[in-house]
Amino acid sequence: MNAHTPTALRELSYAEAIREAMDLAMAADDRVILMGEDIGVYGGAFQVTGDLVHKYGTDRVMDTPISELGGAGVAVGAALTGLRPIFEFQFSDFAALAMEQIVNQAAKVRYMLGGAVSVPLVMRFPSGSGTGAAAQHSQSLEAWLGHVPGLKVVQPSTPEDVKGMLLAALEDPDPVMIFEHKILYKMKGHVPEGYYTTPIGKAAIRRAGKDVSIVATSIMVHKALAAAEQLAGEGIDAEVIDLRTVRPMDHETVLASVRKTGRLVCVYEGVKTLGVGAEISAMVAESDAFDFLDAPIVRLGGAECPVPYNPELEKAVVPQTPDIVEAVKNVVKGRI
Amino acid sequence: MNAHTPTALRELSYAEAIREAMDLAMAADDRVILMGEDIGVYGGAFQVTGDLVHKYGTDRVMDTPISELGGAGVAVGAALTGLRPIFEFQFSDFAALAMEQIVNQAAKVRYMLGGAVSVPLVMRFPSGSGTGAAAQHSQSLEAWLGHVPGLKVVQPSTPEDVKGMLLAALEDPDPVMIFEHKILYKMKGHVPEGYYTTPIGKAAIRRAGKDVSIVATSIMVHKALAAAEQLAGEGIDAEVIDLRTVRPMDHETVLASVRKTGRLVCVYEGVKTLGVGAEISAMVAESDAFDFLDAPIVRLGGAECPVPYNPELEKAVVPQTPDIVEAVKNVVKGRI
Amino acid sequence: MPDTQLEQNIPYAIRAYSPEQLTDALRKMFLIRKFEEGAEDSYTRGLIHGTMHLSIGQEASAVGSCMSLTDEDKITSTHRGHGHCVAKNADLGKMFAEFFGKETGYCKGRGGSMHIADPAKGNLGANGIVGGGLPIAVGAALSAKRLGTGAVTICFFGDGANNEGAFHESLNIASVWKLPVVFVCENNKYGMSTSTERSTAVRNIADRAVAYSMPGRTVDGNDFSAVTEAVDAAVARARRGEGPSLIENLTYRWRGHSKSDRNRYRTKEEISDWMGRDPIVSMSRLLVDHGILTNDGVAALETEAEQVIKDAIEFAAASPYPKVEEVTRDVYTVQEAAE
Amino acid sequence: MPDTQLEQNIPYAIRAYSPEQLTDALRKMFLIRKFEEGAEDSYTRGLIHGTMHLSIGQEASAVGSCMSLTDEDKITSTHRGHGHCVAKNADLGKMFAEFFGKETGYCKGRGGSMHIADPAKGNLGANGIVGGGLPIAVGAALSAKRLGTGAVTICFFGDGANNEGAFHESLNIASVWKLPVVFVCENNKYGMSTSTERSTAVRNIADRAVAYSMPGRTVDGNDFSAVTEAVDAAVARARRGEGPSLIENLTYRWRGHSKSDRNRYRTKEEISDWMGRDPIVSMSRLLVDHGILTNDGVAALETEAEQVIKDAIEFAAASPYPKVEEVTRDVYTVQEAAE
Ligand SMILES: Cc1ncc(C[n+]2csc(CCOP(=O)(O)OP(=O)(O)O)c2C)c(N)n1
Ligand SMILES: Cc1ncc(C[n+]2csc(CCOP(=O)(O)OP(=O)(O)O)c2C)c(N)n1
Ligand SMILES: [Mg+2]
Ligand SMILES: [Mg+2]
Repeated sequence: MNAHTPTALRELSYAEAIREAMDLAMAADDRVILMGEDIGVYGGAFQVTGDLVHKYGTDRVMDTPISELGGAGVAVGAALTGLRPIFEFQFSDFAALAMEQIVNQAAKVRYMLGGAVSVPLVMRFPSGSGTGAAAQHSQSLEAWLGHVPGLKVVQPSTPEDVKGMLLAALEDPDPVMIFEHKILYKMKGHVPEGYYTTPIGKAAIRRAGKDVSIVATSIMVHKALAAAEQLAGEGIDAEVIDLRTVRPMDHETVLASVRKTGRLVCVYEGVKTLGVGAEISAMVAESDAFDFLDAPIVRLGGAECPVPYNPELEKAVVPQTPDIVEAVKNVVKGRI
Repeated sequence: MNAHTPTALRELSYAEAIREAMDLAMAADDRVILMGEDIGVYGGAFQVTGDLVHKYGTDRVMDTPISELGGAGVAVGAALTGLRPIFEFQFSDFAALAMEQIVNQAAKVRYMLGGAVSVPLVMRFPSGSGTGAAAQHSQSLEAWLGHVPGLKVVQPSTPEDVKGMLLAALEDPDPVMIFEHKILYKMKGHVPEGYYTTPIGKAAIRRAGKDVSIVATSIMVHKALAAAEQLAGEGIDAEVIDLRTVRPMDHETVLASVRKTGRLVCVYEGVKTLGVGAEISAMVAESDAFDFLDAPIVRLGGAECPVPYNPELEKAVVPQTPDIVEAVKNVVKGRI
Repeated sequence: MPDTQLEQNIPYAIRAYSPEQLTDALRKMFLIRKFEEGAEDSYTRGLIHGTMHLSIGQEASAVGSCMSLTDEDKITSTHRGHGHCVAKNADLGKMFAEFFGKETGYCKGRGGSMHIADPAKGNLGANGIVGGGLPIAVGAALSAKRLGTGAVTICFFGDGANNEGAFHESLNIASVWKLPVVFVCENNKYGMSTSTERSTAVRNIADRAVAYSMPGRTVDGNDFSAVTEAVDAAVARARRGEGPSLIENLTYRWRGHSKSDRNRYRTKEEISDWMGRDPIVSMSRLLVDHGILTNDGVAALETEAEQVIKDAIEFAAASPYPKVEEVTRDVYTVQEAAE
Repeated sequence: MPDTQLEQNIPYAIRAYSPEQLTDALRKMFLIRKFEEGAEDSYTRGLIHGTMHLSIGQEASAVGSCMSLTDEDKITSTHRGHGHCVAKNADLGKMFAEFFGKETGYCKGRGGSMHIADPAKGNLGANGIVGGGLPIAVGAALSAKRLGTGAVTICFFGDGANNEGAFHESLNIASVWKLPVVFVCENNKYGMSTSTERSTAVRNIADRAVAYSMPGRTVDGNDFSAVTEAVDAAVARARRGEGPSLIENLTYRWRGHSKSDRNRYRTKEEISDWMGRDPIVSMSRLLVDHGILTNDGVAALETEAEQVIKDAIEFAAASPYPKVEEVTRDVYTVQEAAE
């Protein structure tokens, strides 16, 4: 998962890393509570909360009724009045029911009240395709929330980051939305012991390179790294940047890379049109890095269609490693 | 409103043009019904439906309870089974309550069912700032729906277009989302009599020019035209393109313009980050028109904050004509 | 002996339906059971991916509720929707083909278990969103009323769905507008792992009907005749233009919520207790007791159902997969819009 | 003579509250009335832009409901929230300053009428979204319960809001989790132009309490004592840890829904009929009848209120506007995040 990880280091799955972060936070701070559907004895649809209910009880690991709008709003109200809720949507798709509370309330109330309050709320969104659950259970909706001032929106791609970013989110006085790719839950990687935070708003260079910048999000980081390995074999040295945060976006890390490589490929799973890559591309195209661009900025995003059920079709609607390899080759072809 | 309009032509306000379209459609087709909050005797919060209830009765101009999710879902179900509902959100912000039905149901059901059904649904979203109604009543959320395959999303900027596009939407077998800027409702302009349609998916060149392409949406088209007039006085010949449709976007008209001018400024009211201009910019930056670009692509979008109440602050968070003039000058400055 | 009993002692279903209709009902119940078992088996053998929600144990609710419907009448269904499909006369081959992700499936392999629909038969489809079908059903009822088709819509939903805002808004609108829709809550005691006691602030979900000034009835959802009696009355009421009703069928799902369920929230005793109240066994007994079928006749129906499922699976297995190049087909009705 | 009546014939409010408290209540009712009139006047004179929703006629509901609350207790309010602010001890100058879009306003000119809040006094804020405050109130009650503060939350909402899904989900969750919250529905017969008859499938909104197994009561919302009696009991119940209640205050707004309302949906007779039931007049009579105030004392309160409003408007008018350069301040708590 992380090319630089010595093998002796402790490995956890992404889901375990989230659980460990929640466990640490709950042990340290009584005000931290978990809310969501079937996060108690069931352990969560993706077994992320796991056994926490047995450790902290049903007063702090609260199964909500199937009421996404109400549940989210209760979390907003609780955050406004002294608690530090972590709210789990069972699938990010169901957040469509709660946009009112997330966007009209949580994101805006501090501003609307002239700074009189903060909303220290963390929400978790299991996202993405790959589970065969079809169109209503496979969306990547981070672009919606990334469009909303007042929110912070992150997409950690490794177990280490998801733990650190969840803990950073809990320290943050403002609402932080964590988009977790379902397929990552079982991926293992090095996770430091104990308490640490990973900053929100900072991208990470996962692989340094000089020929082309690949800026990827979430699970696409791993596909981009795989593509970069392949490309290295063909003499193309790709830099892979893990965006990590959609809002506020780390412009400087991306721009520095583009100034160096002169070429940019954005890779994301959300629908291509108006997806996260649109912002990355537009941000670069309006910056001083524009003058360093030697080729059009290429975006690889989700196809312009709902996610289908059939597994071959499902794979076809999101970028895969060969797609990245091919796109990068095309971009690099016309070296100036 | 339209520089080419001979003064003898009939003028209607934008709101009247919408009403005329609905009236024509209802007279011609019994299956067309209107649903929304206070669209009956009240005439709609912005007096768009006006007196239609007196002409067509409460069976076809239906005041819904204040139930946006339910109301939208009823419209989806009705569209699936033989009616042609036009659903009005009282303010586009309240659509946050109905994203589930719009995005998980209306947009996807045809695809999920392998093409077995269509959803001939029209929804109307009064959008934008300028009324002093603050953060929860002033948003421009077209980018959210523009991100969703299965929907068509339009932003007509003139009375003529809104009538023609609403009638085109009613002819369309798929769900069409119409974003109407509240401040446009009272603007007058030429509207042809009788039945006609304005194609969905085609941008319009509102002013031809050779130095820079300004692609604007909705009310920003008028600000861009005002800016272009000013710029003409300073020797800068701007082309102003009215995007009109967010999804499916008319790539060719925009690209042809950029190939000609080599410079692009995108102007839109929605929040800049991940707003419609991000897609316009990214689309150009990945096209062959990239090679024609002589300057970075500039975006003028809404500020990264909720819309404030104070009128001066409110003005400050969306692009104004002087901002466009200044941005264009900067872009044109470095002529190559 | 049935024929010596007073009319009122004869169960409603026996009085209301012909032997052929009742036999067909039991046939459908067997088909559902065998379909679910076949699906489970195919899943275990790796022929189906994704997830699925089995309704074994709930067959009386699905079939009983649809008894008085025609193909003109609509239903909206749920993620646990296979039974509703069969009750509404679905083709089992197309159902399996959909499961197998084939082009011959109901959704051409694009939808999977959670989206099977059959508009021609009035089945507007399962739904992956809990509560998603509720307002859609109300919309279908609005169409029926406005277009004067006389059709009724049955809206199936679970106990878990009754806590969604969509439930409240839908029942309220249906009542205010007096629409021909019957809300059938299949209360199987749990929404995933969460019991109604822990999720629902009312004893019987049908008691919530008061809040919408509509009739509400709670019935034994494993008793085919009881289900039929309650739902038929509500359908008739809707057809007479008197508005919606809320029926609660108390039932139980034998299997876990989905394939990943470890049943931590309920006891083995509870499960086996409910398995002792098998709706197919009681329906079979009902028909035998009233002389409509012999025990051999029942056994023949079961065997026949097994064969239908076997054929359906074969059809599905032999069917072609969709072409990957056609993945964006059917996003829009007129294709170029997808470009 | 009041002092010869039996205890039970003395209205609840007179028994429950001291003369000072009751006088203060009437003072607040006058303040609300004068505030609204002052706001209306300022709007007409072009000093306020945007929209506003006046609660003239509903003063007994706002003040009566909050009688037993302390500053530790919370309220959530609505778009028609000025009365709730005053009832919860807001500073009138800061309210007007907000209206005028000034930096000294409750929201520093960023929020306007629909977002006035006063967290220090327990007012979590008005809300531009109908029903938006409902789950937030439940969240505040959850905090109180978990943190053991003993605080109660009153959630104000309108009859129109009772048809939002948020109503259903919030009352259900509050009941299942037995939270200290009182839902106060201010039923003024209309949600904008739509009457409860045309929007709400139940006679009394409080009857919906049954669906959540909580007490429900409908009271004359223009009768200060009746409001106080019902809400105080619900607050006490919540404080005892016995869970939520639903109270429906029947009242009426004299003015249009907002400034653009042409009153096409109701008759002049209805309006004047309700104006005849002025809650301030009856409250004044109550206090005079029970010897708590003289007529002159009442008049003095009214004059005093006028002066407070005059001063508040002057404060607001003299206050500075926000700096346009600071428009993106307070999007985030730590400023650099806004960059
Ligand atoms: C809006 C929404 N929330 C949550 C889920 C996840 N989910 C799927 S089924 C289910 C339980 C539904 O319970 P119930 O309505 O009782 O139906 P049952 O599964 O018991 O048939 C849940 C929580 C979902 N699909 N949609
Ligand atoms: C979710 C939402 N829908 C619609 C509106 C527009 N709107 C504002 S107030 C109102 C009427 C509310 O009625 P009610 O709850 O009875 O309160 P009242 O105005 O009578 O005090 C409407 C429809 C809104 N602000 N929010
Ligand atoms: Mg259930
Ligand atoms: Mg009202």
